[in-house]
Formats: sequence, C-alpha cells, structure tokens
Amino acid sequence: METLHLELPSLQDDTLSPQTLLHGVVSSGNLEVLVEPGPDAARCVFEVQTAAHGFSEVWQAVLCDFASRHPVGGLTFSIHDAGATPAVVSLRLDQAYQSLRTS
Amino acid sequence: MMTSAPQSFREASARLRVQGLLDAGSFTEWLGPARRITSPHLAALDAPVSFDDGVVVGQGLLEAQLVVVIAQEGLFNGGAVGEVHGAKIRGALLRAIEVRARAVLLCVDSGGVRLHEANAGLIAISEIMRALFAAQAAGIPVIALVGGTCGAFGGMGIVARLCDALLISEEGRLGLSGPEVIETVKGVEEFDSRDRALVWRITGGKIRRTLGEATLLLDDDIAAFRAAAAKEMMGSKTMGDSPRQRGLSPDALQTLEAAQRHLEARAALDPGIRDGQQVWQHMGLGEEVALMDPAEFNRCLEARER
Amino acid sequence: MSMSKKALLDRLFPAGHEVIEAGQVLCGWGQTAAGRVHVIGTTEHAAIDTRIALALSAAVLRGVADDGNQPRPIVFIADTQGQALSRREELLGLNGYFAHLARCVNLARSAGHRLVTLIDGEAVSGGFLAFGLLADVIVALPGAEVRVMDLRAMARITRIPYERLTELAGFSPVFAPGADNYWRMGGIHALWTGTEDWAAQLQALLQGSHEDERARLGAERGGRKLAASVAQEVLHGHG
Amino acid sequence: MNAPQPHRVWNQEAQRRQARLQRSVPFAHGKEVAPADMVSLLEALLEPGDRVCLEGNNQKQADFLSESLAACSPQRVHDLHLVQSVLALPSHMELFEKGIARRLDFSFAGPQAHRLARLVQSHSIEIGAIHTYLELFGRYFIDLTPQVCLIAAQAADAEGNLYLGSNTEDTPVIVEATAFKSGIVIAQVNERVDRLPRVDIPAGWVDFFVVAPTSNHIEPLFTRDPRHITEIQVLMAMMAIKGIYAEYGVERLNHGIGFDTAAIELLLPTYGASLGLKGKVARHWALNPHPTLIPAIEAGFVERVHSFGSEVGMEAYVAARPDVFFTGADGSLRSNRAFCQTAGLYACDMFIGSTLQMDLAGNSSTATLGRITGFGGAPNMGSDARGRRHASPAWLKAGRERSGGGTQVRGQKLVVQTVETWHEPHHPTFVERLDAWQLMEDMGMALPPIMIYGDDVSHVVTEEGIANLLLCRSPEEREQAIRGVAGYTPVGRARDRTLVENLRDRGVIRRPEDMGIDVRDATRDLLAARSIKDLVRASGGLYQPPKQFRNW
Repeated sequence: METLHLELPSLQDDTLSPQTLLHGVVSSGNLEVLVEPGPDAARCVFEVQTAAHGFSEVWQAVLCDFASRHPVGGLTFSIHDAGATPAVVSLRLDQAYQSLRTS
Repeated sequence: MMTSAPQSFREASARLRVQGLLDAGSFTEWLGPARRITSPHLAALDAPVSFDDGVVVGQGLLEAQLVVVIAQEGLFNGGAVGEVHGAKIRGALLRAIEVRARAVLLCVDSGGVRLHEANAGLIAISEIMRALFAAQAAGIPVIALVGGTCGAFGGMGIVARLCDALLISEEGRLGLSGPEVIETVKGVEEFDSRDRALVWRITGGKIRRTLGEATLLLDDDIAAFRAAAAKEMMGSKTMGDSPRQRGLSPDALQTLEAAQRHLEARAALDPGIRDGQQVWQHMGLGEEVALMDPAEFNRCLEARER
Repeated sequence: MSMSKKALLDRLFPAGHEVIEAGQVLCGWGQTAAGRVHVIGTTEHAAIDTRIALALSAAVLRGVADDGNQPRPIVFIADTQGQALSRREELLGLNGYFAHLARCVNLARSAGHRLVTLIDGEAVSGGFLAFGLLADVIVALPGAEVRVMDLRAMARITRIPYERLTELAGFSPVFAPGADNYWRMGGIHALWTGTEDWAAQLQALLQGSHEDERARLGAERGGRKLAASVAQEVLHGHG
Repeated sequence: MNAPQPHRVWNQEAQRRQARLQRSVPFAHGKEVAPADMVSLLEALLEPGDRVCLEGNNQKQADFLSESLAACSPQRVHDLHLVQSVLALPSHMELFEKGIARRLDFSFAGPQAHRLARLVQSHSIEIGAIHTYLELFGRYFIDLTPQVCLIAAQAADAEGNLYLGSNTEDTPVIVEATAFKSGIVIAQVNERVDRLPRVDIPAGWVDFFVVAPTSNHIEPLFTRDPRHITEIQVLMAMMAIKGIYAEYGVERLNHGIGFDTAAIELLLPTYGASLGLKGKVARHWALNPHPTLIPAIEAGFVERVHSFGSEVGMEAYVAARPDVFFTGADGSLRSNRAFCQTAGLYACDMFIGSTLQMDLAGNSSTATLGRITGFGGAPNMGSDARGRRHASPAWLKAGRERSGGGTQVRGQKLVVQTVETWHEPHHPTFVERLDAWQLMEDMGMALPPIMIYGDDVSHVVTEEGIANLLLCRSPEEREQAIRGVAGYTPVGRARDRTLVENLRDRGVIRRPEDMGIDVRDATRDLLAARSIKDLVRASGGLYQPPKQFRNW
C-alpha cells in the first residue's frame, strides 16, 4: 500500500452538517472515503491509502480539482483505495460531498 | 426525474441495506468507521483495509420495534469473516440480549472465512454460532437476510441456517462450498462453476426455498426484505413465552428429532438427483419454475406444502 | 477400527470403553473415574457429508434423550479433512445439515452435558465448525493438524506470494495451519503431549463452565489481541 | 490483329473441378459425406497451395470441418492459403502449426490473437493482409477467390439444399464467390431434414454436406449483462444521448459492442424518453440483435434492425417481432454480414463504439503488444463513406460543422468514440503513441493496425465530457480538444488549460454541466434493465439467455 497526505486550501461551507460519513466500498476498482471534521476551516485534509503504486501525481491532480470544485474547507477525507480509476475517485468524492449537503 | 425502480438489495452496499431496512433515521452504529478498527492482519499482508472491516453493526427500529442489525459488505474481501469483523458480529448478537431487542436482522453476504486471517476467522465463526445460540436462548429471534453478491457460504452458510428465519432473493445463494472450490478440487465434470444457471439451480434462492431451507423467496428489493423481516419479527414469540430456555426442554429435543427425520428423508432422495431441475421434476414442477416471480413461486410451494 | 484410534481409546479409558466405528463415525461410551461418558466422533480424516453429519447428530440426540436428567459428558473425537466437496451434497444443503448438527450439540450443552473435543488427526474448516469447535473445551492431541487451508492453496487464492506467507507465518499465528497457532488464539484450550496421563487429564476436563471463553483466552495468550476487546466494546460501548 | 490462340483451353478451372469431384467419389454417397469420411474426402480433393475459405465469423463456426481439415495428413494437404473472416478456433491455428496451411488473408483474430502473433514471429505463417470484412469479401471476387470453401449451415435436405437459420452471416458471399468460379462447396449441417423451412442456398451450388456430430459452435458475443454497467458508463451514455443523438437527430445508426454502448441502449427508453427523443432518434439500426436493445424495442424507440448475424437466445424474440427485424417466411432472423456492413457504411449517419487506445490525432486501436487482433467490421462502420450521396439532417449538420461555414458540398458521418480515460489504473486510454506502432515493427507489418482513423472521428466522449473534433480548425486544436477530455491521464494533464477553456467556450469541448447533465443523476437506476432477468421480463419471456448468463 502507498500512503499520501495532502492539505489543500478550500472554501468552507458552514451549512454542511458536521457529522462523519462513510461513502463507497473497498473493492477492486473502487474506494471508500470517510469524511470527518478537520483541524483547519480554510483547508481540507486528505489521507489516502492506495493499492495502486506510483500514482501520487494523479492523486494530487484529482484532489486539487475536487478541493477547488467544492467548498470542503474544514473537512478531512480519509480514503482506502483498491485501485479506483481517477474517474471513480472523483465521482465518489462528489457523491460524498453531495451526501454531506443533503444529510 | 425518472420513475425509480425498486431499490435492489443486491446492488446496495451494506450501509444502504441497513438504511433501507430500518425506520428512517433510527439507526445507531456501534464501533462505527470513525473508530478505525481495521484489520491489522490485512495490513500486515499489504492488502487494503476498510474502516468498518466489512461489517456494519448497530441498533435501530423496525416498525417501531427495537432491533439489532448486522450487515456484511460482500464487496469487501467477499464479505469474509476476520478477527475484527467476527468480533463485531459476536458483540452485536450479545448486545441484542442486553438491550432486549425484539429481533436481530443478520444480512449475510459472505464467502466464509477470510483467508488472510483464516484461523481467527474460523474461531470467530464458531464464536458467532455460540453467541447466536445465546440470543435465541434469550428469546430473541435472529432473521437471516440473504441477497447480496456473495450469498452465504462457508461458515456463514452454516450460521445463516442457524437463524430462526431465512429470507432470500432469487439472486441470493446459500451453500457450504463455493462452486469454484468444488470445481478446482473435483473437476469441471462434478461442478461447472461457469455454468451460472447450474450454480443457481444448486445454490440459488429458488431451490433453497423449494427444499425448505429458506422461509421465503423475495424480490431483489430492499423494501420486500424489510416487509418480510417485519412480518417474521411480529410472528415470532416474544421473550416472555419463549420455548427456548436453559435446561432440557422436551420441546427442543422433539423439534430437533423431527428435524433429524426430515433431513434423513431428504438425504435419501434418489442418489441420481444432482441438479435442482431434477428436484423440481421429482415434485412434478416443470420449466415454468424458472420464470415464476417470487410471489408466485412462494404461492406454488405453499399450496404443495399444505 | 484403526489401531491408532483403538490405542487412543485404551489410553483415555483404561477402565473400559465400547465404541463402534461405522462408516468413519465413532459412537459409544468410555468409562472414567467419574462414570461413563459418551464418545462420538469421526475417523480417518473423514470428509463430512450429509450421511456422517446425520450419524453424528443422531448420536448426540440419542445421548441427550437417553440421559434425561442425568446428563453425562460427551467426548468428541474430531478427525476430519473438512466438508465433503460434491455437487449433490451442496444441492441437499450440506450447510443445513451442519447447522442441524450444531444445534444438536448446543442442545446437549443446554441440557447440561459437558462437551469436550479431542482432535486426533486433522481438524479442518467446515467439518470442524459443525461439532468439534463448538465444545466447551478443545484439546489437540500430539500430531493434530488444525487448519482452514494449506499455505500453497492460500497463496494461490489470495495472490500473496507463498514465500511471503511462510515468512509471516513464522511470527503470526493468525492464518497458518497448526494446533499451536489455534492454542495461541484461544481456539484450542490445551495441547497434550505424548507423555502425560490422558485419562487423568480428561477426567479433569469433565467439569467446568459452559461459557465461551475463547476470545479472552486468545487475548491472554497474545495470539488474538482484538477479538475480546472489540466484542466487549460493541457489547458495552456507546456508538 | 488478335486472332484467338488455337491451343488455349478456356475451361481449365472446370476441368480441375471435375477431377476433384472424381477423386472424391469413394468418400461420399451422392452429396452426403459420413463424418468419419470427411478427412479422407478433404485429403482426396484438396491440392497443395489451394485457396480455402473456412467459414467462421465471430459467431457461427464450421468447427467440425475445421477439425477435419486439421486432422488431414500434412504430407497430402499442405501449403494452403486460407482466406477467411475470423480465426477463432484452436483448430484454425493448428492448421498453420502443422504446415497444412501456410498463407493467410483474414479480418479478425480475437480469441487467437496471442497465438497468431507467436506464429508470425516464428515465421510459421505468412500474412497477406489484415482486412475489414467488406474488403475481404470484395477480394473474394477479385484476387482471393476460394477454390474450396467449408461452410456451416443449420440443415440440409436429401438433395443438398441448405437452410441457414438465424445465422446467415458470411455464407452467401462465400458460396457465391466459390460456386460460380468452379470451386467446391462443402457444408457442415446440424441436421438433415426431409423438408427445409426455406432454401437459402440451392443444392445446385453445393457439392457435399456432412451432418456434424455436434451442432456448430456459436458464441454469444453480443450479450452484455447489465449488472456490469457502471455509473461512469451511465454518465457517458447520458452525455452521448443528450449531446450527440439529440443534438444531431441521429435516426440511423450502428453501435459497436461493449458495455458503453449497452448503457446507451438501456438508457434510451428511460433517459432518452425523458428528453422527448422517442421517434426522433435511433429509429433504424444496423446491429446484431443485442439483448440490451430489447427495452428500447419494446418502448417503441426502435423501428427497424438489420443484422450481421444473430445472437444466441434471441431467436424466439426476433421471430415474434417481424416488424422490427428482417425475418424469413419461417419466422427466423435473416442476417447477412455483407449487406449489413454495406448498410452500416452507406446508410447509417452514425457509428459509436469504444476502443482501447487513442492518440492525439484521434487514431484509435485495439491492438496491444503481443496480440494481432485485426479489424472486423468497425473500420467500415467507423468511417466516413466518401461514396455517399444521399442527404439526411444529421449528415448535413456534421458536414456543415466540418466545413466551418465554407461552401458545403458534402455531409459527414458521425463517428463517435466513447471511452473512459483509464480502463484500469495502469492503462490510460489516451496515449502519445499507440501500441500499434510497436506491433507494426515487431510483426514486420506495412502499416500500424489502426482501427479507426483519427480524421474519420467526429466526437470523443469520456467521463470528462465530449470533444467535437468537427469544429477543430487545426491539428493543434484537435490535439487540445482530445487532451481536454482525457481526464487525469498523462495526456490529459499535459493540456494547455487556457486553450482548453477557449475550446469549451466555443462548444468544442462540453462538460456534463454544459449540457445540463447533473452527474448525481448518473446512477444505475436509470438503466431500463439492470440484470439479464430484467431483459427476459422486458421481452415477455421470449428472450432465452444462454446458461452462462442465467441465474435460474
């Protein structure tokens, strides 16, 4: 497994519910993401554990786009990845964000 | 936007199954993912871990009755039982006694023991069996729900059959050894695991219901599982009048003696019968069985059972 | 009956025993200092199928019915390579036969029978789950092989290199075959050696608690550090 | 003065044919050959160096005849030149390994792609060329006419008339070329009957037939289990339907096979209907009877389908929908690969399919290292037919976009590639250089095996959006348009962000949100069928899926 820690600037959305949330499943080509309150309102934190080696640049690009696409400051996203493609990563993160908004 | 189809039990994650089975907003999870109790044994083998180790346990309401719910995630390592996973199930069964739950809903979706921690998994399943007996002895019915991608196999196939009721979808499977294992050891002539139709005629919901191993055949629809589980729960005896109590109950002995005769009769079926199709033929049912929907199929069997 | 099983029975029950072997199933009684005990088990690394499972459950039910209010201990002799692998057996619902056997064993426990398992030979996976592993006390005799799957098959299925598995098996009891691994994990209560007085040791096991203490044992022995605490946390925790 | 040459014999081919038939007499009873005599018959009539067509497409296979040929003595039968659509069976490869055959002209080798590459590298085989189907069929009448063809049919009667059943496929074109150029036609049939449901090949064109010990092998190649369709594929299908089908009013089309296109088929009756597209798009099809098309047919989207071949399990359904499918008087499907390929090339306004790799010019290929797969029909479907003259709104609109406002003298076929940017973590779909180039070098080919040429491609659909290449005005724009939908692949990350945003402003690149598509709506709930069982239900029980797809 490869691990990745990333802290990125992002806007904060006060209306998001502060509860923790788990989305997705760790299975081949898929991932789970645990969303929790983070330490800094202006930043979001990503903790990634991935089965695919050598993709830190791609992860960085995907997560940067996500952090600029949505106001997710003040949140921590912990990811267990079992070889999801970047498209699936983005989709799961978007879905997790959407669930936060509606829960 | 579109008229939505019934929510598939098979396609839903363990978490979504729990959500769909319980009264809205009533679920409280025990040892949830934020606690990060993951498997150290998977990590030691550099295999991916999951925040809940592939099983969701907690309590909630079903038709306003307090129930304990346990749901295995079939997509994570085939729903296989490891040390943490097994301990969560065992703990939840024991807690059902503590909180005097009206029932336990056990969503089995598992190939059995997790090989990465095989010894811990095997012992854990034995411990789950003991805890399940304890819950039953306390008068709490345990209802198995089988309709996930992995079905209920290995030790979890035994556990599913220990439950007071077993609800299964047509897509659900129930057995001991997976077809792939039998094919690998005994050859493709014994069991062609790629012949899906055959696999389902041996292990699928319809044949399991036919043989009386499943209480009810259901549509692949979470709402159908919820309704059937509620019905089983309401129909079961409550704690006060449970026949299951410590010490030798003549009832319990007689029930098992009757079960023994029933199973002996089934084992005495014509030794040439090796396919669900033959079982149906033996019962005078034909091709029409394949396409009957669950409600029709249950009715057809109930009429025969009467 | 095989010489080794006969020798085992002679050694366990020097005061006498009458055990019949039929179709790899053992059934009878043994005399101990505390009285007769039931002996029920399998031989020759039996692959447990519906026939054997039914013979075992019938023997347990008979013991429970015969003893009535004077439940005598049951000594299970486990020697199984696991469940039978067969399409017909699966069609019949072999898992259901195992569940029935487990219910019968549990009925015996509820009725007050002390349950002791002696592993003599092999104890593998599903065949072991159905009866032997459910006892109050489980003992491995010398040379007993206890496992779910051998490491080569495990390597093939998990796609983890065999060498890596053998290396890890050197310090982790969690997946590799071996009675000692099961002892460390609390799944086996005692490992007997060849030199002890087995009759006396068996005698000592014929009384005791019916509680499932295996998780606690596993934690104490350091082989299974999480099972007990996780179950306890679920049982008493607050979410 | 060209006076006729006095000694020239003008019917040498016919004489040679007579000699072959003469040598075969001991092994046949009239036209019928016993299975046990087939090897002897082939050894008697074949001559070294013969051009032989062994019928086999990606569906039905003359497998018994192929095995019989492979069982011939290489001393008696050798150096054959095979001219056939598909290499699919192990026995096909044996022919080359044993020296029975030496030279090969073909179209497609999916299942044997690895073995074929090894044979080429060990010089055990000479490849003339890898063709598209229509190309190869064309050459049957020009310079690759078979001297002997070994074909597969459903049934024969006593005289040797043949009935082809649902899987007509390549048989008519092969027999036409062989029988009318003094060749020998040998058929394997599944059964001999007193009276055929209809005569597809008259006895006069057939020299021998054999009732094969087992029915000819047919692969259910066009069945896709809806269970395996992902949310990403649903999203891409939504974009394709809204951004292309609706936008151009595509009424006549062909779908490549795959889960991406299966998703589109299953979204037409749900998402497509919600956009009001019924009766406006996807009315006429050149397509095998895909089981995933059933819901769209039942919903009234699909008016007509002509097929290359059939699909296992669709027989009863097709027979019950003669208004939609081409059927014979006996009710069974009439398929025909040559005609359907022609239809796909000239009479369709759109092809949409998937690929494994695409480069910055839009060239795409399914070739990977160590495998020679060939082409099949996709290059015909996925190319702009420059011989086309009739107009349609979709064709004209695409042509207008390409001409960029200049004088328009022609339309343009829509050739759409729908691909996920990565198909696996280590395999990006978008690459700087196709593996096909390396394969060309390794195999000593004249050209890289490109499936669809970039200059034929009109649109690329990925999960990131749609690139409309018709609107690109320079190779640089085209490159950035492709990079702009290539996601997080190295190719995609190397995009010029300013240029890509520019292209987006111009509508060359469109994101889901630009099309009014909410990514959250892309769930499997949109699929009109989510399992094979759902397809059976949609067909009213008429579709009978093969056992590997059933769970009952």
